[in-house]
Amino acid sequence: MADASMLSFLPDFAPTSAWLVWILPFIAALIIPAVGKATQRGTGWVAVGFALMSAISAATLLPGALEAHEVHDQVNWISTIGIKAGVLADPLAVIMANVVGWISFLIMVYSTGYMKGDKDITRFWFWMMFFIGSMQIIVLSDNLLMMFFGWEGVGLASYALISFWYRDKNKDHVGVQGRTVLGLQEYYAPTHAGMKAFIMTKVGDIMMLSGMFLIFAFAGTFGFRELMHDTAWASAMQAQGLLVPAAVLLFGGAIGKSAQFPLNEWLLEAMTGPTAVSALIHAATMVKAGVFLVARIGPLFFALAAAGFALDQFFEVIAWVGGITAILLATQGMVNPEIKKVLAYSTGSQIGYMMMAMGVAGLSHQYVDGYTAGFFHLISHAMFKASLFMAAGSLLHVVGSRFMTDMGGLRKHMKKTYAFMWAAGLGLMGAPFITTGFWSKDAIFAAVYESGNTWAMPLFSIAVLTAVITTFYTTRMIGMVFFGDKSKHIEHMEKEGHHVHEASLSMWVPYGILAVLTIGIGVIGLSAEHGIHELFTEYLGHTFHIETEHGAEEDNGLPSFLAGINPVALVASLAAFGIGISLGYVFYIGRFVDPVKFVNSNIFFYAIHKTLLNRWYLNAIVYWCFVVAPLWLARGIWRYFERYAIDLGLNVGLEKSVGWSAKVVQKAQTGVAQSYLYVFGAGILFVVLFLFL
Amino acid sequence: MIEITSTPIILIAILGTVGMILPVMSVVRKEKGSNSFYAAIAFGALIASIGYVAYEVVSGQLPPAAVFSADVLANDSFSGLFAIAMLIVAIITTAGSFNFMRGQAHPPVYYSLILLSTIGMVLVAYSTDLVMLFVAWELMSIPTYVLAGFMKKNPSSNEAALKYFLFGALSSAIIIYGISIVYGLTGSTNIGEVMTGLANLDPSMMPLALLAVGMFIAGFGFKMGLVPFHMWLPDTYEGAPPTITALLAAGTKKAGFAAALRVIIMGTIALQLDWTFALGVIAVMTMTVGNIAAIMQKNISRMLAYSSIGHAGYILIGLAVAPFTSLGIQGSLFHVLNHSVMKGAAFIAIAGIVTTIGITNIDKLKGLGRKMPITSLGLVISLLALAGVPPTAGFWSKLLLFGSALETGLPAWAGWLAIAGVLNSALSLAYYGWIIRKMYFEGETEKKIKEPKAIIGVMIFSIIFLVGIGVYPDPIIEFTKNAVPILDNALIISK
Amino acid sequence: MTNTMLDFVIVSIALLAIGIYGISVKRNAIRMLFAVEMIVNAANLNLVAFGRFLPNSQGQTFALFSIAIAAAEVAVGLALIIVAYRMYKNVDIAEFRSLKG
Amino acid sequence: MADAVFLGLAVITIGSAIAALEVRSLIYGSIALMGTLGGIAGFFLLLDSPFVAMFQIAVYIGSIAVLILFTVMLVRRQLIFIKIEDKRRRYAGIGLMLSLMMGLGAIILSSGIKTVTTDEPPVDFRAIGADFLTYYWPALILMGFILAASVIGALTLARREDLTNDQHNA
Amino acid sequence: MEYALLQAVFLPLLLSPIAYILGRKMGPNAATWFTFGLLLYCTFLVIQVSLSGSYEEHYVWTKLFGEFGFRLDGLAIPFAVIIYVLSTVLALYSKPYMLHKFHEMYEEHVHHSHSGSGQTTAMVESSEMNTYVNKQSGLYFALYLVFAMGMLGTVLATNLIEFYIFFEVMLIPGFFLVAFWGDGPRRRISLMFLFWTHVGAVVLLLGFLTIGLAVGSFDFTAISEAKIPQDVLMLSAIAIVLGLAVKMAAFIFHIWLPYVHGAAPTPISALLSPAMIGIGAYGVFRLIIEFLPNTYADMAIWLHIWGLMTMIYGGAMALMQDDVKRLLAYSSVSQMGYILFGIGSYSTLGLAGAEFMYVTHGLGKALLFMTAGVLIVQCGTRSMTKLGGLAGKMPITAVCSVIGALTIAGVPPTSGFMGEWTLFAGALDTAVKENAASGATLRYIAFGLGLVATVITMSYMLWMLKRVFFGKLPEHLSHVKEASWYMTAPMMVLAGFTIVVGIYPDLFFEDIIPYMKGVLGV
Repeated sequence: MADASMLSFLPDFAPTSAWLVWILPFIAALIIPAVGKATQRGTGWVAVGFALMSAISAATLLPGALEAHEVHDQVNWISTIGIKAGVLADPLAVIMANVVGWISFLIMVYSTGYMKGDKDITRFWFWMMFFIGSMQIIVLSDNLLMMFFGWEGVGLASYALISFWYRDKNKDHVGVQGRTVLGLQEYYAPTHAGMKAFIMTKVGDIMMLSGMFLIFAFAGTFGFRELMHDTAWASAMQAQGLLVPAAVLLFGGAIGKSAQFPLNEWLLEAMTGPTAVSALIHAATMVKAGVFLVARIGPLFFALAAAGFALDQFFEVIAWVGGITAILLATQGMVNPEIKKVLAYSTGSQIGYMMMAMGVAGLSHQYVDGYTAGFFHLISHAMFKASLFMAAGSLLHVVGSRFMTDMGGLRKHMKKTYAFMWAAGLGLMGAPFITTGFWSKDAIFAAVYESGNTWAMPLFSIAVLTAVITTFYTTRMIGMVFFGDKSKHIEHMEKEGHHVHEASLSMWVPYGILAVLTIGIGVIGLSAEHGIHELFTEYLGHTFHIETEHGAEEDNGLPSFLAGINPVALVASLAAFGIGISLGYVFYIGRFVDPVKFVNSNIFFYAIHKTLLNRWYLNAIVYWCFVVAPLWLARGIWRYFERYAIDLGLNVGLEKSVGWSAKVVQKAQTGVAQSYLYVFGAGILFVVLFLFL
Repeated sequence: MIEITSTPIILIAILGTVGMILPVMSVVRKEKGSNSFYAAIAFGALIASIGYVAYEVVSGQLPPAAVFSADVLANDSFSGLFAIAMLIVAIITTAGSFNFMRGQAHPPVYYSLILLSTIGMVLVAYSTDLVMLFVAWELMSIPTYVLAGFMKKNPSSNEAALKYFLFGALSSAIIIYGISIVYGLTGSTNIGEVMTGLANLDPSMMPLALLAVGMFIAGFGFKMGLVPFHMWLPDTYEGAPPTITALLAAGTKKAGFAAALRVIIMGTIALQLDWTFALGVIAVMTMTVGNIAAIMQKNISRMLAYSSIGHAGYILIGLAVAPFTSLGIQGSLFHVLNHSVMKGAAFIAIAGIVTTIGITNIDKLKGLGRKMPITSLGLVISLLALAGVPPTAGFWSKLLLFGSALETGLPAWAGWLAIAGVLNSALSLAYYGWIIRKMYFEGETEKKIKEPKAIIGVMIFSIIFLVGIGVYPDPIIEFTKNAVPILDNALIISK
Repeated sequence: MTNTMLDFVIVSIALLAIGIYGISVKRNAIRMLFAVEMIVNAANLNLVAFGRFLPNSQGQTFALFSIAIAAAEVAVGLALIIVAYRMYKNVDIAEFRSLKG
Repeated sequence: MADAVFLGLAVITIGSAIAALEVRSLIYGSIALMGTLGGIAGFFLLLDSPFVAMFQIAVYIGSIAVLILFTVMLVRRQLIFIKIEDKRRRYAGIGLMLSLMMGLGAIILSSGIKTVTTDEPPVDFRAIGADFLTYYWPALILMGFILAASVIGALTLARREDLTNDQHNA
Repeated sequence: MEYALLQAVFLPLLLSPIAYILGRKMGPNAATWFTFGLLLYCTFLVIQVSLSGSYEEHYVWTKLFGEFGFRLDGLAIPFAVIIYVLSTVLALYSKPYMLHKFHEMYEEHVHHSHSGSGQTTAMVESSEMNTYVNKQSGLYFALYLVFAMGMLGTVLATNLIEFYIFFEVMLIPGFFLVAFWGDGPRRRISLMFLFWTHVGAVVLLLGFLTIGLAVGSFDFTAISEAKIPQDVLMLSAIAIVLGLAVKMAAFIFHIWLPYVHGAAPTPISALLSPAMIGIGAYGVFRLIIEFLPNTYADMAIWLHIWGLMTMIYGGAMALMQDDVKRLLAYSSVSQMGYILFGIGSYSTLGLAGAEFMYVTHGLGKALLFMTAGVLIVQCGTRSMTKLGGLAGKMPITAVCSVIGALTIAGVPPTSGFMGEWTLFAGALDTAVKENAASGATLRYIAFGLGLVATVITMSYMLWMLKRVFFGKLPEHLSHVKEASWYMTAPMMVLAGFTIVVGIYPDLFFEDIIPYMKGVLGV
């Protein structure tokens, strides 16, 4: 379908490569078990090879995509219902596919080192490839139903990988053993965590399904392009007042997958998986799927909003969910002792940013700005978060503990990791001007600030506050891990002869690359953002017929690539970075104030710290309401209704009552002939009289 | 006048002659223990009779059951059907007695009484005159009083016979009473004339007619085992020799239905009464009491006795809806035929069990499936057929019966008959299943023992009959359709 | 005829009721036989009475049949009672209750 | 209206019926039964059916009642005089009897039967013979079978096996 | 293919004595392979016939009750195919499981009868045991064939009475199979099974009779063309639905199911649970939706709500179970609720989804029961508290079990998802239409709660997997091995099948959707 202008003399291979992007990982997944039978080591190479091939075929789509070409190829699928499967490689999808493909590839390379020697390695590769393939389905599918296949595939893979170490050894748990919140232990085994992730995201999934079905009920199709093509369905839904609910429900899927409030709690326990998995989940696949969903359906709703449909509530929901999540998770990240969990909180919080951006994009009618900002942040976050996770994985690998309190002073031993972590960490903090994180976050600030909506200022303040906290906890993390003295744990290890050393080549290279990229692209970040902005402007305009107002940019009088910069946002962002890093420096790098003493110095701080450490009690409340209470209810029903009322009533009771009446009848049969004859005589009278009635 | 070659006369001739000759022969021969000899003669006579009837049925010489003739006996499909059913029962009983009577006293008398009683049973169905019917009824009953008490040394046999006799005597007196009233109202004893007489009855005489119907229900209901006239039945069935119980349960009981169909139904159709509701109530009571009482029984004969009370209730469904649909009587006839075979076979199986291992307690039937495989199989098939499990013959007749109660155009209560019937037959599975469970699922170490050949024969016959009809019921359904009496239009209640 | 049919029928009903009373109360088997005979006679009376008032001969014919049959029945009944008496040395029907339930 | 003869017969019949059931001695009871049967025979005569009346006397009083009497004689002496009865059953029986009488009586009284009278001449009893031999002949044959069966059956039952065996052996 | 369906139905019945004799004379192997081969041939017949779309056979039977026929149309094909495919693969699976069971029972039996008596030599005992096992396996496979045949006959019947007969015929072997080789108080439970389902069946029969007599014929063709008087309709429809609800184990009537499916020998559970009780759903489709469309329109909402209650209730009860098989049994209750829910949805998609649920439930639940069987054979227990961490010990079983669980939970790419989404999409479709028409929100609520039930489903499934296959491996299971190929190969076949169907549902939708459209007159 793409009219390849440059390569028109060649056969059109773009559709094929678009298909291949997601089919290749599945092929790999299929052959890996077979290979694993023969050689376990070989599976890694197969996986990495296929991941590379998939990434390459994604890359081949790039040239076309940068020209805003669109590849749309369909095959019959469920022809009886008129549903087709297809790939839709528009710029959005292609960029995403590349992000996913390449970052996954790097993570796969990293995994060859990280998972070396694990006896279940075949299974690991299988699921990793399954994971990537599913994610690519989400990215490239042209309709909601097929996307849902990938969607659940991702959930399934995350379930399998989070509980990868299914033997539930103590070292694979997360949380602190014995610590209870509201009477419930917050200490989770991998298998538990996997279940939790799968079921909690399932809640989001069913919301998404309801949204899909609502739209399907009116439109009769799941296809993104078909939905765009004829919007009569939207009018019909609006008339019934179902448009906003459907959109919000659809967004519910994103809430679940992206661990947004209120379905955020699974993300932390997901840290039980191997770190490579966490990296994949947080950087490239799972949680990004939610943002991608919003990015995928966003333009459709922008277009509808532009066409006069009242969708503000929908966008407000997105923005606010993003905002709340951003601050909620960021605050918790400040206090958690487990390195991966800190990163996980950070992920949720960052995703909140993206959601916020997408939401305000809809609110502001400056669709492209917010949209671009959110998506750009997705890309930059993918890079630095993958890098951070992999680095954290190296730390875990080396130190053998997930607690930051067990680390400390590692900067001398793991120089490369130290450096890369700083680089990526700066990206997360949004260090001014040199990191991608800065530019993308700044774009979000700008978009939020400029949205001109009632909610603009509250959201903006939340965003800035979150940025302060983000900087603080990132500094804290780096400070706790690399600065200060060696922890008792490390001293103990060294006594036993284990020396702390740098991670192996296959491990540090991938996160090195990503860390370098974070800085590298950061340097040209503004123009990169501008490029994406341009691309998306064209994309939205071309495909969705959304006219972008260029008012704000032209007023600045700055060069076009600087047009997106908003001074207020810039200042806020700089200030946030400054405040955050200084606080972090005081507590964790310079170590002028002992954080523990600081917290304990004041009942107020103590209470806050405890609340944050207890995850705002949200996790416990969720468990009480949705696990403990239903189970309790079910047990009650089981004990008193099923076993007594029904079982006793229907099975035993029926039996007994029949037996009882049998006894009565038998009693009447006394064996005395006179009685019988008496009954006979009475019977005559009875029958005769009965006939008269 | 009656032609000398009509079926009933031939049957009287064959069976009566043989029946009378047997005791004489015993006096002449003065031999002991030659049970098989007499049995064979009786058996031969019965086979000849059934052959004759079957020949007439198959060759289509019997007219469809129709208007009542002016004679005392009619020769139509209705009576043909009953004749076949009764003769099958008699044959089964005789065959079962080959072994059962071995070593017992007075075999010639025994067989002669069976033959005489058979004449009675058959002629009840052939009668079209109340006097004839009554005489045949008594000919059927009196020998069975003796037969029930035939085990003179056995107290329970005697007790059973006494109870049976008292009830029988009382009920025949009641029947005469009923007949006397009907006679008084119409001036005739011929059923055909009675019908017309009743149809044109002076309204002021209606209470008397109702009294007569009530008396008939009580009198014939005793034999059928309708509640509340059923109480003798379990005691007698338990106490009487099992072969005779087969005769009672499968044969005389069906004669009760033949009489009821001839007299109660036809008469009351003519009376245009709303009497069917009473029959419906009795039907429900009968099947419920029968099935419920059967559940806790320990003695297999007694259990089957209660089960046959239950079945009387099912058959009565067909009678209760008879004025509204011909399907009802068709179902009743079909079930009568099936029930004769199933119950007959079941009791003969028990006779076989009693003669070989002397057990009637259900709990002691453990492992019978291994001890006596063919007998057990026959018993199981009979029980399943009684429970109405497809594909056995019992299923189809129950189907017709319950179906008839659900036909459109029936009074509102008819549907409840079907519901009651269906629930009862589900309930009945519980105790049939209980026996099967004991025979097959428990006691796993028993060794096989020799089964009496005659009983094996009966079992094989019943299995073939029940399953064969179960698989391909059409001929019998058609036959029963023919056998449904076609009434004068004037007599049928307009729907 | 000076008597109406009703008179005979009423006697017959009374005899029937007495018979049923007898058969359902008396424990002596022979007395129960008495009661049965009363009912049969009540029926016979009915038959003959109806036959007279119709008038018709069939009533009488039937009454004759009925009498004969009653004789046969009584013979069998007495035989059974005698067998029972030999076994139990008793004719109390209420004592014969081994079959029940 | 009923005449005196009828009333007398009715009193004899009903009275002796009650006596037959209630008299202490079985022997007197049997004799009372004869009274009842005789009363019925009287009614038959009153109904212009002498043939049936004769038959009634011959068969019932002549054979059945005598048969019963002999049976009574056969049983042990104390059994003849013992009268054991359940009080409750007795009252229930009387209740049943009365309700039967009233119920059935009410039915009969409510019907048109009370107006039935006849002035026609009685049936010639030769018609009975004609009936027997023409219309009812199959029934007559069966009647024969019944009697035969009852005789065979009764004899077989009543026969004392031990005695016959002795005779055989002798 | 003349007589193809006649063969497919009656060959197993007629040849079941041969299976018995083979078992007795030549042992379980011969009987297994004979059964397998025979069923394979019959499955092949069914599939080949079904490829041609609609297909019918008719034979003369009775005048009153109509003719004896077989019909394979869009509705029957998925049922027929699943029934025979399951029967075929489970025949193989039966061998090791039943051998295990026979041995266990023999020990019990020997222990029982020889307790106290002198010692018998091992030689004698082993030969005795062989004859015992041969006998038992012959009987088992003979009954198995009849059971399979009864189920197929029911879905192919073209006549109400024929339907009923097959409906009952499958009961009897089922009863014996449970009674002979069940676990626990097997005789009592088998009687319970017989009693409940028989009660259901006879109530069904009442409905049949009412309809048939009102129409004057029991043939499906005649019924679908006839006009049935209104007063008869509702009554008979209620009777039919109640009768079938007992079979389907809908809420309140479900009480027999956990006992029976828990106690039945596992291959039979795997047939009973998905294939047999689902036939209740077939009945609703055929008898209510196709023949009594107006009544169906009236009662759809009640079925919808009943289905909803069943699915939530079954799921909640499944959460409470410790016994794997009982859990699966309750899960079946819940799944039948889904089907009922779909039936109540009153839309093409919903109905198609409901029927598709039969397919997927058939595959998924059979897989899970087979897993349970493997656990019983290999671990000797089915209490989940005594299990755990088995994934490493029996990877194939674990994988198949996970696939089965996902199928039940409706996770793509298993077939479960295809059933579920169509079902719910259809339900929502009707909800929207009804809301637009009358402002009713009941169906919205039902839809929402239905989705909640899917979460419950997922919870108990995952929890089961966690307790059985994941977590710490208990000491006493450290020597557990993977099951034999007889057991794992059929599981893999089914696992593959569910994924193929999940990815390419047109395999079945091709038949189902046109049929459902036709039925609803869309």
